[in-house]
Amino acid sequence: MVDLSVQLKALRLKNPVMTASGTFGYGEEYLDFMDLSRIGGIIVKGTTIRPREGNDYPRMAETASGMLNAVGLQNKGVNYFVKNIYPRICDFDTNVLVNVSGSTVEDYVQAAEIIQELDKIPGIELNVSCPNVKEGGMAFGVSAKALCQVVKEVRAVYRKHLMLKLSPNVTDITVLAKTAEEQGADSLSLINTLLGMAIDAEKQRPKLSTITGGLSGPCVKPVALRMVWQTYKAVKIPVVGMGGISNTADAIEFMLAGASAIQVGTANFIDPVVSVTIAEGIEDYCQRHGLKSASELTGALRLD
Amino acid sequence: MVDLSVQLKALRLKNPVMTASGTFGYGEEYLDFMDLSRIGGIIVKGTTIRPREGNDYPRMAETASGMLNAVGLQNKGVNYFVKNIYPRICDFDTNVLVNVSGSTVEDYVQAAEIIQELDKIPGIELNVSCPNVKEGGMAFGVSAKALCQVVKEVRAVYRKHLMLKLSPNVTDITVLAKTAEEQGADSLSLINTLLGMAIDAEKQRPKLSTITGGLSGPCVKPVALRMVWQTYKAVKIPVVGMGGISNTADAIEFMLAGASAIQVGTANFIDPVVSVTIAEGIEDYCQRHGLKSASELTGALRLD
Amino acid sequence: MSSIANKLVLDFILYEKEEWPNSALMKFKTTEILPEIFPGQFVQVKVEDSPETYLRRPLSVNFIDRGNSCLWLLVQKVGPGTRKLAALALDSKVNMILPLGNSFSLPEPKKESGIQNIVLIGGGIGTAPLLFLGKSLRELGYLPNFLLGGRSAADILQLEEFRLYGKVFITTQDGTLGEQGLVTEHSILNEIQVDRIYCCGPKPMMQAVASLAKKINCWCEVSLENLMACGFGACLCCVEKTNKGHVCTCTEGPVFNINELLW
Amino acid sequence: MSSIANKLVLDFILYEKEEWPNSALMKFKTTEILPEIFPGQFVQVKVEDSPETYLRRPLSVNFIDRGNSCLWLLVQKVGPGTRKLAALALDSKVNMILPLGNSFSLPEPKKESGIQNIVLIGGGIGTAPLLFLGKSLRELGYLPNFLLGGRSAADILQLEEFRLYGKVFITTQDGTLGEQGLVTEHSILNEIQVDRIYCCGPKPMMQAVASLAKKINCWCEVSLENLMACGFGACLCCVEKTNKGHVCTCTEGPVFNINELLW
Ligand SMILES: Cc1cc2nc3c(=O)[nH]c(=O)nc-3n(C[C@H](O)[C@H](O)[C@H](O)COP(=O)(O)OP(=O)(O)OC[C@H]3O[C@@H](n4cnc5c(N)ncnc54)[C@H](O)[C@@H]3O)c2cc1C
Ligand SMILES: Cc1cc2nc3c(=O)[nH]c(=O)nc-3n(C[C@H](O)[C@H](O)[C@H](O)COP(=O)(O)OP(=O)(O)OC[C@H]3O[C@@H](n4cnc5c(N)ncnc54)[C@H](O)[C@@H]3O)c2cc1C
Ligand SMILES: Cc1cc2nc3c(=O)[nH]c(=O)nc-3n(C[C@H](O)[C@H](O)[C@H](O)COP(=O)(O)O)c2cc1C
Ligand SMILES: Cc1cc2nc3c(=O)[nH]c(=O)nc-3n(C[C@H](O)[C@H](O)[C@H](O)COP(=O)(O)O)c2cc1C
Ligand code: FES
Ligand code: FES
Repeated sequence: MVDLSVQLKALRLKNPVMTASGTFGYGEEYLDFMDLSRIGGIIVKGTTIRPREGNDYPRMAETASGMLNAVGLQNKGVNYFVKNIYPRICDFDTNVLVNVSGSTVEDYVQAAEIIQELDKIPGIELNVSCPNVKEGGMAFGVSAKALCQVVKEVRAVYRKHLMLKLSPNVTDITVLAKTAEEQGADSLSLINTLLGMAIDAEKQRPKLSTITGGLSGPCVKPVALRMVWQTYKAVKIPVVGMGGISNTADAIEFMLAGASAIQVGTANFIDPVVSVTIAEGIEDYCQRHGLKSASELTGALRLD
Repeated sequence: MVDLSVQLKALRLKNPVMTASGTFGYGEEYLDFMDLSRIGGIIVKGTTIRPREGNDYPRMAETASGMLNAVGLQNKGVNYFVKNIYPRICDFDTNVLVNVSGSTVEDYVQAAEIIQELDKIPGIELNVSCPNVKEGGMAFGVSAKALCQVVKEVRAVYRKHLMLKLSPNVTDITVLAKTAEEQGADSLSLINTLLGMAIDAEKQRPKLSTITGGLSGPCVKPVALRMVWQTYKAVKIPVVGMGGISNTADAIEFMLAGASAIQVGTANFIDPVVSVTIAEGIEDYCQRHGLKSASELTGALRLD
Repeated sequence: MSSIANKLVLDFILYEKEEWPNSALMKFKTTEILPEIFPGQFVQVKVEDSPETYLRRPLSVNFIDRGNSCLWLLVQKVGPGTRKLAALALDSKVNMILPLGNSFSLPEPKKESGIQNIVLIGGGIGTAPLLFLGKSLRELGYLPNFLLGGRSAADILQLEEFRLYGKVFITTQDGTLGEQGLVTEHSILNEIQVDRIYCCGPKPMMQAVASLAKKINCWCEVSLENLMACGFGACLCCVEKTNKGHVCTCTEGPVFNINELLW
Repeated sequence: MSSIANKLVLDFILYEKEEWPNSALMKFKTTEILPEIFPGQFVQVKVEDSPETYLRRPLSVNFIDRGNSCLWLLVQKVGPGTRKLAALALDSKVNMILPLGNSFSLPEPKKESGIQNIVLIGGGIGTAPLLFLGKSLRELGYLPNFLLGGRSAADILQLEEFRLYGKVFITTQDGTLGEQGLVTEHSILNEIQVDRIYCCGPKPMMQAVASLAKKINCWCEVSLENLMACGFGACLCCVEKTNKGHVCTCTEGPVFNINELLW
């Protein structure tokens, strides 16, 4: 028997597989396809203090082994979430974390305070790295000073698991990772999308209404893996890896590079059951490699 | 008749298509396949002041729609180039630029001075962005201060076309682009490879001897296109775009985003004639779209 | 909108194919029992082994035969995904997620007094969902009027099938079949009192139909083809701006009453 | 090393295929005239429509029939590219770059006094280039000894073809065919005075052969299978550390005399 559970500090996941924010709705969208209790956790849609209409259509463009999105954090706001969505999803037999975005530090703090009151939400993922929103968002993710402030102030009010989601659009991700660690983040998740762009050569126009958008999918995996590896070596808090994970081997690679858990994002769109398949695959892999627990994989990359 | 020629300041290319350093050898490797006079220019292999053995094998790993390389600037040094290679390639009927790398500012300056003496080399491409070499290289590409110094000192001695190749591994490429422009670079080329990593899940080992390496190919195109667009808007000097260009539509997209010329890299490995095909494709595109000159494409992205 | 069955991921086998230069009718079978599917719903098809098609491709259900677990897709070859799909050999396996989206609103079974004349307007490949819809309307006692438009005769597909379920009217822009012109210019629209319009086709054509419908004050539903990443409400990429704000066309659509749209 | 023909990019058609569980012999034809190709040279094959195989795949020339513009490849299915290739239907079009690499050094035509016993040692799919090499040696008057090794009988391919050109000796690790053990343990190596060894196979096996050759002071060439991106000297990815430093195995190899290597 393989022990698949992993700890992100005090937060226990029954297995290392979570689903990534913005790619898994509120979990409900996947109930027809899978049993949510089979995965370690889900991160629900990006939530902001006030409702957001999101960006104009078109919001997506396909690229080589990936896609660009420019959803722009469309959501009905944290109060709507608390009243209307939380009651529907609070009994999911898995960890439900809320992904929180904001334009000001105050936004983040307020949203965190409101979500803290929800008994069955064991943590939040602070999204300081959305490339699709003008006001703030990514600004916090690429400047150590801004990041420091937002983590510090949220930490001051939020006592449950505080996961910080890092942006890959930076020169040195370890600087931001260490800042978040110093300010008391419980774990780091990465990567968010890479800022990209697509053009229709015939129409001579951008494919996205916002011109640029966030790149995800298998194309970003090499960059994500490198950043997870760099971050793992730079901090002591657990790292949650993502970026193009589509199958068990991908998930194992992120864990070897230092991830304690992983998130599956865009791949859910192509195979809505893939997160369960990966959780099962990790168990199988551990068995084949004689590992007693999945957590032994974390950082086990051999360099000799 | 479409006028395919483009100007990079004083440097005239007969068409906008060049081949990217490190993917085209010294041009000779492609003579069996194509007529070099059919393209606007070639950038030869990264050259350093002293010979370099390069990194250990394995040096490459395939990734989704792309590859990682860790060649590490293997070359026989600038003096060997001058004596043994230049005489063989100086009569190519196209612009031959030398890609120059170094570990210190002095390295760059010395190499530039030596290459300046070669009559038939109209310019150099300063590579401050190789992610595969420990000593320097990328350090110059990610710090505005270091970049400022290297461009300034090379500019002080080098009077022909000075193209500066930017690294994509930065938070804000426009900061570096503007720095290079201020210090007198004649043009900017981008992007070099994204720093990435690949792991063999079964062997639990990195796939590259250097653990991390440079990502190229279609997977990086959305990031490259975005950076070309950002750079084009930030500077007045010409921009040479690259990153995943594999066909005519890709090349057109980079020009619409602001590139005056483009470079074809990894795609040469899959289709060694692709640069000629693209040059012909651009002519055809201009005809279909009623453009008199290819240079009209530069920055012509429609945003209305 | 009808009550919708659970979404499934199912493998199908291509058992019959009819190909034209720009399109193909692909008939699939599955060994499983097909869920209930309504006209206007679509499937998300995985195009295997195509480096350019990472995402699934949304395609309308053209026809179903639940008894035999058969499902037809009518595919226009516009890019790598649809070309690759249309080129599949018989017996190829194809994975689909279905049923997706809402569906056309079906009227009450026909009565003497109620709705009489229903016109189904399809442009180009937009005719795909109208065959299934026409059959359903026929089963409710109506004799649908299919008004099919295209650039030229070659664009008008499945004529025989349409004739099974109703009357067919055609326009082509080059006049090679039916009346010359656009669908909105077809004489039938002046000749009968139109009670209800269902429409699917390129956006400019649907917008023209919508303004015609508004002018003649006619109930009208259109089926949108917004770009989709997931197809089942998870990504929020496929939105259309409506009077309720941004709504997902893959769950609250693809079918909309024109009154909901901001056209 | 022989003088090498110009490299070409050519389309081939698959006209015949023999398939085993883990491998396939694929016979290709082209309408063009094949360039001169020497044993040990390889081709770079484009695997179409496979999202996982962006780069070409290097494969040794197993056999050629220049008169009929035929070229054979022996492919072991180890990953997506080789699996996809081996699954191709007859008449599929396949694009190749060829001829690539140096080649095995052929001896002077056989004389009474010179080289007598040549052993060609192949492990697993490493036997691929040895058929073509064996035929060339036979044409020079030699009767090559093919020493073929594998994990089990199923790994020993093309036995009949090898028997056309020389004597065949076999080892399998499980003893299901020939002598049980590794190629380096085969009795023939003790029974005859070996004048020359050509070897291709997995690296550990080639290294074992190389040290045996050094021990018995025998001339020996091996063919490496380093990872390649381009295959024609442009990328510098395929290097092997030799006594001349890093050299490209795609241009200065894949064939090396063991004295050049740092094994
Ligand atoms: C609900 C719905 C039902 C549809 N029904 C049919 C049908 O029955 N028959 C049919 O032939 N086509 C139908 N389409 C359109 C079809 O999905 C696209 O033509 C197809 O995805 C294009 O893929 P490609 O790889 O061939 O071309 P691409 O190169 O990807 O694109 C070619 C064109 O198709 C559009 N397109 C690309 N991807 C999508 C996508 N995910 N969603 C919508 N449009 C896209 C692009 O904007 C472009 O104009 C439907 C679309 C939707 C949303
Ligand atoms: C000069 C040369 C001649 C070869 N001749 C043959 C032959 O005749 N028959 C045959 O079956 N195989 C031959 N190979 C090996 C063959 O190229 C690889 O097995 C193939 O590229 C694997 O591709 P894949 O997508 O199936 O597997 P992948 O998943 O890409 O890889 C599976 C395994 O193959 C290795 N491999 C992958 N890509 C390459 C590459 N570009 N070059 C070398 N190894 C690679 C990987 O390291 C891995 O161990 C030769 C290799 C070289 C360099
Ligand atoms: C359509 C879409 C919407 C997303 N929305 C969010 C979001 O609201 N908040 C967030 O932190 N990340 C968001 N992301 C980023 C993903 O959570 C994930 O970080 C990224 O896609 C990389 O993982 P992947 O390659 O597995 O998809 C979104 C991604 C996609 C594709
Ligand atoms: C094998 C390989 C070697 C490279 N060597 C160099 C180099 O020496 N100097 C340099 O400036 N860029 C080098 N590059 C980067 C390319 O010139 C180019 O910037 C990059 O590959 C992106 O373009 P592409 O996606 O079209 O390949 C190398 C790229 C590859 C794949
Ligand atoms: S396509 Fe994903 S929500 Fe509609
Ligand atoms: S494979 Fe590119 S140089 Fe050998």
